[in-house]
Parts: sequence; C-alpha cells; structure tokens
Amino acid sequence: MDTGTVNYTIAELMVCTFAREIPDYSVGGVPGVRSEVPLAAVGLAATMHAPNLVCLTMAPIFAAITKEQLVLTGFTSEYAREKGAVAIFEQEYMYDWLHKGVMQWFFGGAMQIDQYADTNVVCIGDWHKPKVRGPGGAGLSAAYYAHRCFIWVNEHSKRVFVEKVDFISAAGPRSKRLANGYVVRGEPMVVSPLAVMDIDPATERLRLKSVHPGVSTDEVLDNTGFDLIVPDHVPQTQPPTEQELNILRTEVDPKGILIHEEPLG
Amino acid sequence: MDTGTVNYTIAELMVCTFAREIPDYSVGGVPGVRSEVPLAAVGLAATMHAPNLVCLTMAPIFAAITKEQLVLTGFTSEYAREKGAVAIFEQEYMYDWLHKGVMQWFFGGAMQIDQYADTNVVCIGDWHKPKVRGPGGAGLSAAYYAHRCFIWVNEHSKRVFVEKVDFISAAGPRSKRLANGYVVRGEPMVVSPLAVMDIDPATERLRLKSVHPGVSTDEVLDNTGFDLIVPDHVPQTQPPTEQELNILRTEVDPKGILIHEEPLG
Amino acid sequence: MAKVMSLEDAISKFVQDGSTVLIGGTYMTDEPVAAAHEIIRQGKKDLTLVLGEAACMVGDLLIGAGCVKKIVSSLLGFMRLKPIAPRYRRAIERCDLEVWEAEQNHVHAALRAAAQGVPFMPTLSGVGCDYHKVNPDIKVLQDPFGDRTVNIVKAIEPDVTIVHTATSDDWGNAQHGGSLHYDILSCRAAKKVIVMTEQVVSYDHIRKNPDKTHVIGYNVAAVVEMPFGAYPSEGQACYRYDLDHYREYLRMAETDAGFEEYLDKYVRGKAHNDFLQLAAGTNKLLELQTGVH
Amino acid sequence: MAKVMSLEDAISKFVQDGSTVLIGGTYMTDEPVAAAHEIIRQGKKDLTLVLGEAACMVGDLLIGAGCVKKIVSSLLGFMRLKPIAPRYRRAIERCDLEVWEAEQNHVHAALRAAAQGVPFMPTLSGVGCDYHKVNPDIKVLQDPFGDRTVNIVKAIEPDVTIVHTATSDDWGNAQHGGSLHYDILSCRAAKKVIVMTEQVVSYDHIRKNPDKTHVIGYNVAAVVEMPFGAYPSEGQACYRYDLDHYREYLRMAETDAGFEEYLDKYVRGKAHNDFLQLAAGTNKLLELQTGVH
Repeated sequence: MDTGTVNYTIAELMVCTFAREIPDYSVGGVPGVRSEVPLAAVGLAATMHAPNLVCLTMAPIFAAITKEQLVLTGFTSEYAREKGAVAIFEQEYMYDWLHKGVMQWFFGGAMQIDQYADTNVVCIGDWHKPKVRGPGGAGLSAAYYAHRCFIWVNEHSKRVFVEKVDFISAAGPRSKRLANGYVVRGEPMVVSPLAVMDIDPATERLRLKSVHPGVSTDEVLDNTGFDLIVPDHVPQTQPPTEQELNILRTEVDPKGILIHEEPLG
Repeated sequence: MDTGTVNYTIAELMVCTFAREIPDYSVGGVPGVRSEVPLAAVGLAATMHAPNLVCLTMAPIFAAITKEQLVLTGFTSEYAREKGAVAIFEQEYMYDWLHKGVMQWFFGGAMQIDQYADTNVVCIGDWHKPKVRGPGGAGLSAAYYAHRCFIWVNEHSKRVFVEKVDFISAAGPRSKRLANGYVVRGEPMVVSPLAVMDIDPATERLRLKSVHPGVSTDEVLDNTGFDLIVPDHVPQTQPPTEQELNILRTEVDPKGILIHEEPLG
Repeated sequence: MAKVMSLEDAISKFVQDGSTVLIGGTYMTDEPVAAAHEIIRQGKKDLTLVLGEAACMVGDLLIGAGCVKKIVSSLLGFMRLKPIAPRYRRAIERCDLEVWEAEQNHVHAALRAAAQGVPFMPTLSGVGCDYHKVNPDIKVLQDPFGDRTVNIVKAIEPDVTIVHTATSDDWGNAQHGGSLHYDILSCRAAKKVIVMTEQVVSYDHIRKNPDKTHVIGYNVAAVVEMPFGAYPSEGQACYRYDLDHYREYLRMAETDAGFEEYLDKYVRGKAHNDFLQLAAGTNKLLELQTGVH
Repeated sequence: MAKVMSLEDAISKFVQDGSTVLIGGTYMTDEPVAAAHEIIRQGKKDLTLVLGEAACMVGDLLIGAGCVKKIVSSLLGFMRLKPIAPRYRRAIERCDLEVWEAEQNHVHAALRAAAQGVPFMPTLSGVGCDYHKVNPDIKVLQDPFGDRTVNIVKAIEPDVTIVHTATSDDWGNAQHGGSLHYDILSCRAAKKVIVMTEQVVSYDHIRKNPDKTHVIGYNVAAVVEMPFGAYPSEGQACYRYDLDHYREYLRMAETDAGFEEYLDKYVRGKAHNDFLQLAAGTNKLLELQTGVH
C-alpha cells in the first residue's frame, strides 16, 4: 500500500493499529495459531511505548514474558524460548486469568464474524454436515473475557462478515448478556484489511470506527454481509509512521515473517 | 504394657497394628497434625515388608516420598526434608488423589466416632454454642475417599465412642451412601488403646475385630457408648514382635518421639 | 508502578477494615508473621481471614488481637505443640468469632472457583457431612449428568493474599524455598497479592529457574523485603522455626491477660527488628540459619 | 511392578480398542510421535482420542489411519504451516469422525473434573455459544448461589495418557525440558500414564530438582525409553522440530493416496529407528540437537 510517503503492507497496518491500543503496564495474551500479527503488535508496543507490558504466549513454551522486548520468530513459542521465560506454569492457568478478568487484552481470530461480534472458527454450513470444517473453537470464547478482545481478520468479504455466524464459537458481549452470562467484558475491536470496527454500546452491533487509507466507506459496506453502523464522520485509520515501520522491520520482525507465508524454519 | 516377653507402649502397639495393613507398592498418606503414630506405622511398614510404598506427607514440606526408609522426626515435614522430596507440587493435589480414588489408604483422627464410623473433630455440643471447640474438619472427609481409612483414637471411652457424633465432619460409608454420595470407598479400620474395630458389611456398623493383649471384650464394651457388634470369636490383637519393636526403636523412631508429649525441638 | 515498599505502606494500602485477607504459608512454615504484627499495630478490624492451610501463629494472633470478624479455615492448631490454637478456641467458645465451617477441600474449592473465575466449585468432600447445614456457602447439588450428589462451594476471592517467599524480583515474580503450601492457589484466587520476601533479587536471578517461579507478578501489588519476616516460623531455605518462641507464645496465649502481655511485649509499638531482638537475639537467629542454606 | 518396558509392550498392554487415550504435548513440541506410530502398527480401533492441546501430528496421523472413533479437542492444526490438520478436516467433512465439539476450556474442565474426582466442572467459557447444542456433555447451569449461568462439562477420565518427557526415573517421576503444555493436568486426570522419555535416569537424578518433577509416578503404568521419540516434533531440551518433515507430511496427507503412501513409507512395518533413518538420517538428527542442550 502506497500512501504517498511510506510503503507498507496491510499486515503492517494491522500491526500498528493494534500496537497503539496496548497500554504500558497492561497484561494480555496472544493465541498460538497463525499469530504473527498479534505478536508483532505486542513487540511493537513494547518497543514504542509499553516497555512494561506483560504478554502471555501460548504453545509450545508457555511463559510470562515481562519487561522484555519481543522479537518475532517463526512460531509463537520462540518468543519465550529465545528470551527465556521468567515463569513456567500450567497452561490452563492463562485461561483462568481470562475468566477471572485479569487480562486487559487478548487477541482472537475468526473465520466468520457477525453484526454482534459473535465469531466462528468451527464450521461453515450446518455443524452436522459442514461445508467447510474450521480448526475448532480453541480458547477464543475465553478470549472474550479479557477487558478488550482484539480480533484480527485477514479477509474482509461477505463470506467472513456475515449476518449471523453458522456456529457461535466465541460469544460477543450481547450473546453473553442474553445467555445471562456471569461476567460481561470483552469489548471487541476488529481490524480487517479494509477497516477498524468496534461495538456501538446502544445497539451492541458492530460499527465502523475508521477506514484504512485508500479505502472508502462504500467499499467496506459492499464487502460486509450485514448493516454495519456508520457514524456521520468516519476517520481514516492512521497509517504506520516511519518510526513504527522502522522498528517493526528492523527490531521486531527483522526476518520479515509478516510477509512470508510460511515460517522460516 | 507387659505381655510376659516384651514391653511395649500402646502407641507402639497401634503403630505395629497399622503397619501390617500397609501393602508394598501401595500409595497412601498421612495428615499433618499429631501424626506420629501414622508416620511411625508407615516407616515401620517401609522397613519391614513394603519398601516400595509411597507415602504422601503433609505440611510443611509436601512431597511424594518413594522408595525411602522413613525416620520419625519432630514434625511430619521433616520426613521429606531430611530425605529430600522427589517432587514438590501443589498441596491440594493430594486431596484430588483421594477423591479420584488413587490412594489405597489414608490416616485420620477423631475427637468422637460413632457406630457408623462417622467422625467428628469440629465441636462437642451444639455447633452454635459448642461446649468444646475442636481444631476443625481438616481434610478428614477426603480421607474417607481412600480405599481404606485408618483411624487412630488415643482414648477409648464413652465420650469418644458415642452413639451419634455431635457434628459429622467426616462421613463414613453409610452416611455417604444415604446422602447419595458419588463414590463410596473408605473402609474404616479403627485402632484405639483397647481394641481394633472394622465395619460389618451387613449393618454398616462398627464391630470388634480384636482386643489388645490384656484387654477383655467387656472392658471394650463398657467404654463404648454404643452397641458394638461382637462376633462369636474375638481374637487378640497380635502384639508387637521383637523384630518390629527393634526396628521401630532403633531405625524408625531413634529419638523416641512416640513416647514424648512434645516434639524434640 | 513501583511495587517495592515498606510493610507499613503495603498493609496500609491494601488491607482495609472489612477486607477479605488470605494468609499463606502453613503450620510453622513461611507464616508471614511480620505482616500479622503490622496488621495488629494498624488496628485493622472486621477482617474475613482466610487460611489456605493452618498458618497457626498468624491466625491465632490476628484472632486474639480482635482483627478478625470471620474465619475461613478448616483447622487452626499448632501441630504437636497444641492441636487447637488457644485464641481461636476461646473466641469460638465465646461466640466472638464467625466461623465459615468447612473441610479443607471446601476451602480449596472456594479458592479454586475464584482462581478460575467461576461462581462455585464442586467437591466430593463433605457429602454426608454436616457442613452444609451450618454454612450457607456450601450446598448439596445433584450431578446434572447423573444421580449422585456432590457438595458445591461458593467462590471466595480474597481482596488480598499475603505470602512469604525466599526471593522475589521487584515485580513480584517470587520463589519459595521448598514446599508450596497452598500459596500458588492462594495467589491465583486473590485480587491482589502482597509478597513478603526474605530478599529482593534481580529479574535475571529469578529467570534462572523459571520452574520455581510459583508466584507470578501479574497480580502482585506490593513486594516487601523483610529478612526473618516469617520468624518464629520457618523461612524455607533461610532459617528453621524457633520452637522455644512458639512454646512461649502458647504459654502466654492460654489466658486473656497473658495474650495481652504477649502483644505488649512483642508486637504493639515494636518494629520487626525489635521483635527479633527481644524474642530471639543475634545468637539464636544465627543458630536458626545454620546448615539451612 | 517393573514399569520400564518396550513401546510395543506399553501400547499393547495399556491401549485397547475403544480406549479413551489422551495424547500430551502440543503443537510440534513433545508430541509422542513414536507412540502414535505404534498404535497405528498395532491397528488399534475405535479410540476416543483426547488432545490436551493440539498435538497435531499424532492427532492427524491417528485419525487418518482410522484408529479414532471420536475426537475430544478444541483445535487441530499445524500452526502457520497449515491451520487445519488435513486428515482431521477430511474426516469431519466426510462425517467419518465423531467430534466432541468444544472450546479449549471445556476440554480443561472435563479433565479438571476427572483430576479432582468430581463428575463435572463449571467454566465461563461457552456461555452464549453453541457448543452445548451439539455436545451433550456440555450443559448450561444457573449458578445455585446467584442468577447468572455457566457452562458445566462432564468429566472425561482417560484410560491412559501418553506423554513425552526429557527424563524419567524407572518409577515414572518425570521431568519436562521446558514448557509443561497441559501434561500435568493430562496425567492427573488419567487412570494410567505411559511416560515416553528420551532417557531413563536415576531416582537421585530426578530428586536433584524436585520442582521440575511435574509427572509423578503414582499412576504411571509404563516408562518407555525412546530417544528421538518425539521426532519430527521438538523434544524440549533435546532437539528442535524438523519443519522439512512436517512439510512433507502435510504435502502427502493432502490426499488419501498420499497419506497411505506416507504410512507405508514411514510407519507400517517400520521400527522407530527405521523411521528416523528414513525421515531424517544421522546428519539431520545431529543438526537438530545442535545448540539445544
């Protein structure tokens, strides 16, 4: 993407957008599968403005990493491995921290997401005879018990942004409320290749927060399978700064993992 | 106590009686309070016939001690400390093992015990205004989820062996069955200063299994506050052998803890 | 976000009248005694005191000093020295203390529920017993997948858990010197944690043995360096318990007057170092350390 | 009571047709691959396969080879290499595999219930989701102490859990080389455990670091010494994963014929050492060890 001054990829834009939302001294986490975008966001935040953040990474090494600058490697695990964990503990404890409300933010992905920010990674079509089988629910329902749930979606289309997900594998705030769930937190922030979205408190539905540079509101709406709430004024997503890109490319992701399809063995 | 050949104390007799019931390769445990009798029994069993038993000790060091000869010291903890634990883990896991049915035997004490082997360490009198306050329920209800529950009672009297305990702090097999409890194990074996008792399967009530040397059945009945089941033939509890006493005094309890009121600081 | 602070500040900031306070450690081991003294000196009131396991000295002291409204514990005793703690027994027999009557596994279950963020936790312990008759936070529930019953226990989330450790970094990643007691669970269940430690060490020092980091700093609010902070109990890997002082305590705590005398002699108006000097003295402290490291 | 035995004996004795088998490890790390091969060679059928976490290679192999009737897992994928495991996906889309559909925390909850000996376990995960509509072992329950709802999950007690560790003594006290995955919980939940270890060491060796003994021998039924037993996954503290072999697997497993070819080439009729030689060879194995110890 060329905004006239600096070239960057969509992945880099997503990374920068998330990174800015991660406060210093906050505790959060990143799931274990295809998590290069969240990991880079955490690394960038730690370098730019949040040196005291705590990021819990998942498999295979599970460890609290504190006060460390993170360097993106092939797998989630290698974060911890290269830097050395300060604690090793039973992996299920991380989910307890989510349920207990300890985690300020957590990342989650989605195959489908609907107007209430319910997400689906289980199946497309009827569960009993799926058209497409997803990887499975993972810990994504728990991720919604962080105070903020950062959802990154690699494709913005009507097959991803649907009226109603085929299977609710992670319930957004409204579905938890309707089910009389015990705790409702998990304010979602969704970043796609086209836009940033959050939840409108009044309707509990997704609304457009900003459109990425070079993207129009209409382009977002045309690729969204439900009535996205559009405020009167839709700002542009702030593009990566030179400083952010520089840190991202030279310190956080020197191997260029974000632009590779496969990890660098 | 003098049986003509060897002198021994009641505590030593209780220790030997329990020790014989602990099989080799079995896994069991000992609670943390005033547990010199159980610990000595475990040590004696490990030396005599059960070198591969596993005994889990409680506070303060909690550790699995395996394949080790045990030496009685002032506190439970020092077992593990002197010999070195092979594992250190979260203390509540031991109770999980009880509930799961992993433990073959576990020891428990009692302020009161009744005809159904329900025991009480909470209070004498009404709970709301107790005449005597006990130390509290501890983990003794869980102890009854071991396959066998070895109960040692330091006084055989009508104030200890009562018709009905004032507070059921650990439920015997019958009370668990009546409450529709999920698992019923915990076959009790009760050893007092006068006798050995177990449960009659038909009535689920305590029955006399043997009387200690020099004790008559009548003496037991006179000091028991309920109708103890008495079989036609009541054998004598086998007294400690010279070999048992020798090992107990020289190897398991060289400091004579069993005959001291207080630990040897 | 500086977590390292004085004991006085830590207690003053994080223990309020009416707080639910969990004290870690166990029988005569890693009891955060200095913290109990400070709570008494600051005259905290109406505490709900939760003992993961029977931290007998701190439990009995706090009850005796009138800081405790309600006790959550399955047991309070001094092992072979005295199976039932004297002030605890006296307070209950006088109906001066609300008792959350429970088996040890009910306490675990309540803390496990809090640690897992769920409102209740099932346990097999207590089935067929009388606890649910006197404790409204324990109920009998039929297994929804079968026909047997279990006990379920309502979550207890301590406002603050206080533990004693051998070492900690300045962020509250802390390591015990041996046994873990119920301290991991006790910290996981709490909103906030005060780590009282023998020695504040570097982050890199802790990171040398990540397997030993059982207290993780994420919810630690205060790190207090306090050498001999567990005395007269054992500070694992640092010093042994002092049975002489336990015996003195138990003698004095037998009577109301004796207990008051104990507080005046060792706690009220005394800094922790005064207490150490009065109760043990240099020679004794050195002796308790001998051969432990 | 000799627990040390061959892999063949361990699988033959403790894995039966219809058994509930939990496989430990996680994504490409400490996956007990040699054990999966042996299960396939022995033609075990109708297994309920439980994955504490996504042990992707062993899961996909066992499903593809037709050993698995029902899968209990929240996820099966090869991380960035392939987010959805190919044989797993194919089997589900063909309705050849019963799926215990669940979120990761439902799996934990089921195992935690088994580990604690209780019939069910509550969790906040899944509330408002669709899991309970398709999985009868997950129910919605109103908190008996309040008015909110939780999910409760029925206990799953594996007949046998198979884990891979760096070291073990002959009684099954075993130590991981780093991360714990869900292996502690997986072992605690099981009736029996098979420890597949890189090296059997002495009891005294294990006892030097009791903090690292996360698998405790009390319910270990078999200890199998199997160097490179986790290959091509990482054997923590011993060797790295072999991405080349994972890629080869994923290429071949795309099609039915390719998968059969893979089994013929590497598994059927092959001892573990044959597999190592064919898939890696000496130089590669040595290279994977370099710099790890």
